[in-house]
Amino acid sequence: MTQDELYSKLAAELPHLEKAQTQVKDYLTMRLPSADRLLETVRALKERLGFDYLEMVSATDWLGPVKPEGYIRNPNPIVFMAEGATPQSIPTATPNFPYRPMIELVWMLANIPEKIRLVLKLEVPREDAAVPSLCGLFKAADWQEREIYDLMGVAFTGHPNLTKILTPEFLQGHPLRKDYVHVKDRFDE
Amino acid sequence: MSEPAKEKEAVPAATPANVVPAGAAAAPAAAAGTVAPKPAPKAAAKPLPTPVFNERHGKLILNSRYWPTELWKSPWSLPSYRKGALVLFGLIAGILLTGAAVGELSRWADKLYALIAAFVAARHWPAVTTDAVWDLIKILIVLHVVLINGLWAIWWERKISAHIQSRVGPTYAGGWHGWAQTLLDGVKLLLKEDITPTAADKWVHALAPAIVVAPVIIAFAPVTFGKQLAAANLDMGVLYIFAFAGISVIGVIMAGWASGNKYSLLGGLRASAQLVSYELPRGFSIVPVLMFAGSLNLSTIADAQAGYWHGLPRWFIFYPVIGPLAFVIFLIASVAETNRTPFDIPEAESELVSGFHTEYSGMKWSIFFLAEYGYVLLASFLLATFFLGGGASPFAFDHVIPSWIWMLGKAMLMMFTFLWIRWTFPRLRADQLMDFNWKFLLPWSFANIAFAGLFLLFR
Amino acid sequence: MIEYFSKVFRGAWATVAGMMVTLKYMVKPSVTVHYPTEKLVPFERFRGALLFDPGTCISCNLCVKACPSTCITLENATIPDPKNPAIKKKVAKVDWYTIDFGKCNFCRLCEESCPTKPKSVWHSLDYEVVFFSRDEMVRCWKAGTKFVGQYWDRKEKAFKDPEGQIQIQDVQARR
Amino acid sequence: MNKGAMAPDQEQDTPLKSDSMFINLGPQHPSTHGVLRVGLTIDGEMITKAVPDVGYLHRGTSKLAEVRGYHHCVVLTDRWDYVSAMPNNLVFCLAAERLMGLNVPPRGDVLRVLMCELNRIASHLLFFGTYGIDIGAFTPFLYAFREREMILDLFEMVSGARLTYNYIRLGGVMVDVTDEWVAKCREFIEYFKPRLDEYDTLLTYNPIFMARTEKVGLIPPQTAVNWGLSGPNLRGSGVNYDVRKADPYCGYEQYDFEIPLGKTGSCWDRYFCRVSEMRQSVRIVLQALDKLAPGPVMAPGVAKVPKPQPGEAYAHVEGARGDLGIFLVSDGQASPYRMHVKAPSFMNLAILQELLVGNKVSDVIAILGSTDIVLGEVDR
Repeated sequence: MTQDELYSKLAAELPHLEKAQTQVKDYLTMRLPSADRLLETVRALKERLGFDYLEMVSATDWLGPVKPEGYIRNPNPIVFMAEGATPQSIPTATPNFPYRPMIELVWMLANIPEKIRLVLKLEVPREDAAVPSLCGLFKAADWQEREIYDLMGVAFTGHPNLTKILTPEFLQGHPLRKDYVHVKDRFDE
Repeated sequence: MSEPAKEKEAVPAATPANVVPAGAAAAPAAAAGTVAPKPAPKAAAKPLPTPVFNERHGKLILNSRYWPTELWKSPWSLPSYRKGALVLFGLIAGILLTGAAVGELSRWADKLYALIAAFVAARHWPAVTTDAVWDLIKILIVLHVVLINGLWAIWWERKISAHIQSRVGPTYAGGWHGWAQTLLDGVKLLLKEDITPTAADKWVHALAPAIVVAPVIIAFAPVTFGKQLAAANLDMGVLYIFAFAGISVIGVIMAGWASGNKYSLLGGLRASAQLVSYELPRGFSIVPVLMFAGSLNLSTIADAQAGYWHGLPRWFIFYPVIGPLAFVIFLIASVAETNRTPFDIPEAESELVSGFHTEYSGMKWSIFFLAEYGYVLLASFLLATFFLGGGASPFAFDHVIPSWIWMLGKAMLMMFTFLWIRWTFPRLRADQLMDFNWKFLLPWSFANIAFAGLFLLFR
Repeated sequence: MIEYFSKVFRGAWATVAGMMVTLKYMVKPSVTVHYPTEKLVPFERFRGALLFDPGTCISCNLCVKACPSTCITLENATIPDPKNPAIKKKVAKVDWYTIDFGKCNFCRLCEESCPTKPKSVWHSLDYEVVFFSRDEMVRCWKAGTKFVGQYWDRKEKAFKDPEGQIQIQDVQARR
Repeated sequence: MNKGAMAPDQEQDTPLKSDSMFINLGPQHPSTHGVLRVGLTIDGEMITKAVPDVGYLHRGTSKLAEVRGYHHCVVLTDRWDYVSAMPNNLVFCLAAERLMGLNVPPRGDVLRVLMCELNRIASHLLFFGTYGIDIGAFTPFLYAFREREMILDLFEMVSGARLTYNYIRLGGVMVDVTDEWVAKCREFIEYFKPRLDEYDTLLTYNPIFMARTEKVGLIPPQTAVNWGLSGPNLRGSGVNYDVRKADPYCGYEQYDFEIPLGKTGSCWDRYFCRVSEMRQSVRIVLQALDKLAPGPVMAPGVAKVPKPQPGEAYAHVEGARGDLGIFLVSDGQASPYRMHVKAPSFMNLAILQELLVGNKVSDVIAILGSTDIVLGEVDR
């Protein structure tokens, strides 16, 4: 199945999906208008179109570039280095880039026999970001959603065990959010 | 070994190891020398310059990579390989020559006994003193056999396992092939802190190693080390050995339980199940031997295998079907009894960390090893006695080499088999271990008894 | 019945075959190198501890930019302006140069970025780099310092030669 | 599968009650292959609940990448799956090249394939050795390391490092290989082929090893797909999914090789998939060595500080552990705006919570070993 065939099929079966503005290179990228129809859409994709392999769950915080303050935990103890070594390159905002206070979730689904992949995108507001969990459909979503919750702070409603997975218990905040500032903890002294 | 000297001569300027391109402020000329632009050769094209190792650490410098493809092409061209083979050959020849020169040890023992008796008679001491002193000497000798065996067997295991794994094992301690490695390890273990965990039951924890090691020393009493060479010539020697060897399992369970560690507890539980089960095929597998020999005395069993059939020694292992089967069952059960690799589930390194001796340290820990290697030696001597004719020579023409050398050689061969098995096989799972015992070894050991009965009936 | 015996036989055969493999390697020469007394010389491209030549460095900051973990810092040398001695003028020489080996990735990016010929910063073949304290991890170079550099001992407040790095090769070879 | 999970209910009916025991497998345990902790609730030797706990090695590479240039991120990738770092380098470079529109010259592609396949052999050798240790055989481990050492020598010759190569760069590879290297590589392959047969004799077809692994840790194909497994873990269940065939990169479609598939999804099948993959990798390496035509290895005009156009790219490769993917977002700056790593080990580890239940403690090690995880990749 080629991407065009898949696109026409999707247009027929799931008309509420629209082609995303930013396409992930080489893969067909579709955008969901709202979180309400996510479960329904993915179920249809899994059961009717054979996308039974959830390859990736990811999320992008579109707030803007990283703020370097609070990025490095400790001042550098080395005498010759400048105090509090700076990050390798401090990113600046690109002019005219549509930064927005939204988190964009990205799912990549694969149909193994047909050798075709589909990227689903969904934007949710940064504050109280929540989307339905895909755990009921794909067990693969279990840990990946926990990872996104841990690092990006997106609550997956309906997840059986939505707890931190990678960062330690005492770490406050969600590190991959662009406005994350490290809060001092017991290991900082 | 003259290589490093050559290398150093090859270095044109006698550069110190830490090359000093420029003295800090003292030698501006030298600094200028380094600054001066040099022709920058392509790194890949230029052959590697002569390496200069720091004097403190580097003695020998290898200029080429050690790939097996190069090493295995012609192993005899390697000096170390030739040397190793020579050492091995010399060792065997030396032992044989010593044996031939010394002769039968039992002869010397008789002389010594007569000497003691004469000494006692001269002093007008009661005659029973002779036997008491004699027994004490025998006890001491057997005790030391077990203790020194620990040192020797661990060193040997290290060397054998290393060579099996394309390594060389200990090489430094003691100078010659690391012979002192276990000795020094023993000293280290003695000096180590003896830790008893807080959760442990102190008394049981301390008592367990003793209960593990005492039976193996006691069990050595009737073992024959050659013709007429045993500490105690017991008529029920086989039963005696099996009875005492069975006691150790209590110590293992105690160790597992008293450590206050979940892994140790699991190890102890596994050990109890395994050791008790494997006693059965081990015992039944030698019943055919006892039937043929008609005795439980180890010396009698060994003597029953004397003689030759058309040049083939009349050892029990060469009896058709029955002999090899009994041998294999006894060997497997012995490996299981000693908790060694295909059957080492009580101390499974990768699962239970170390099983029942996880929480032991220092000398207590090493006592478990003493017991383990004691059992290996015991099993080796038993295998040699039951199946390989004891001290009988494999060659009809050989009248020079005494029985104790043959006995020792056979026991060491069996010990090597133990090591070889250990370093080849993966580990069974607990339930598979039980299946193998109850569904394979035990039925076949029964069948073997039946075969032996038929053989005796129709002989 | 036949199946049972063939299974037993196959199992026994596989067992014996496995033992033969180990026996075969037992009589082959060992492939190990006895490390403290025998040492291998790495291949030419080996990325060992970094060396630096303060003499050739032009203080261009490319290595500082190339380093992924920001472990390199340097300071331009300055001379007083002949017209106005109060103003210091930067020259294409390095005043001091440090590498923090605690952060170094040994990734070769600094060496690749170095524009001078021969290279001012380059990987030696030294794999025996040992540090006894955190201070030793930061190597410092000034004009006239050896290629291996020195470190600043904060307790004794003095520059010292690193003890831990054992040079195994002519330091010029890689440049 | 859930036999063990039902055990507590059955207990209540029987007069003989037994307590379950909680065991911490790790983080300090010889068989967890790193710093993994599995909380096991066991009843006798039977697992009733297993909770894998990861994150001990989390280094936040995704966040670090947001303040580093694209060239520097390649260095970060080395540290995920440190056992096979070449595919890590490759996947990042592929994603970044897609963003930048770079085309790799043919020799560069062949070298990438060559290095990745050699690294796959090295990684599977490590698996072979450590799995042997997990099952209790120590000797195969040292045999595997003996061979792996030669591959590391090859990598040292070409890239200068033995573990963290940083060899595959944006636009190609770091440096070209020499003729001497090619000869050494052929020498190694010639040496390695018969060794594989010996491994089979020593471990693969050993009756004890087969008994330990054959009917243990079964993963049916649907379960494997649903859990998002990849690599030999998925193919051990018989699902024919290999990125090299399904979504070819670096010209893998030009190579002639097969995808070994398992039948039942047992530990032995997963193990055997890896051992068979080594044979296939040997085939690919030989083909790649033949394909090496002279030419440049680096695309011209790779910027020192690349600033790709805003966009998103996803690239994935068949790493030694499975489908390793990278989702890269650029907002036009010198560093990635967002880097998401889809790590195969992370997915392969997640299934443990379902797979371990109902097995024995010894089988935990066998199953854990057969998933062949690298904690550096799980935690990133």
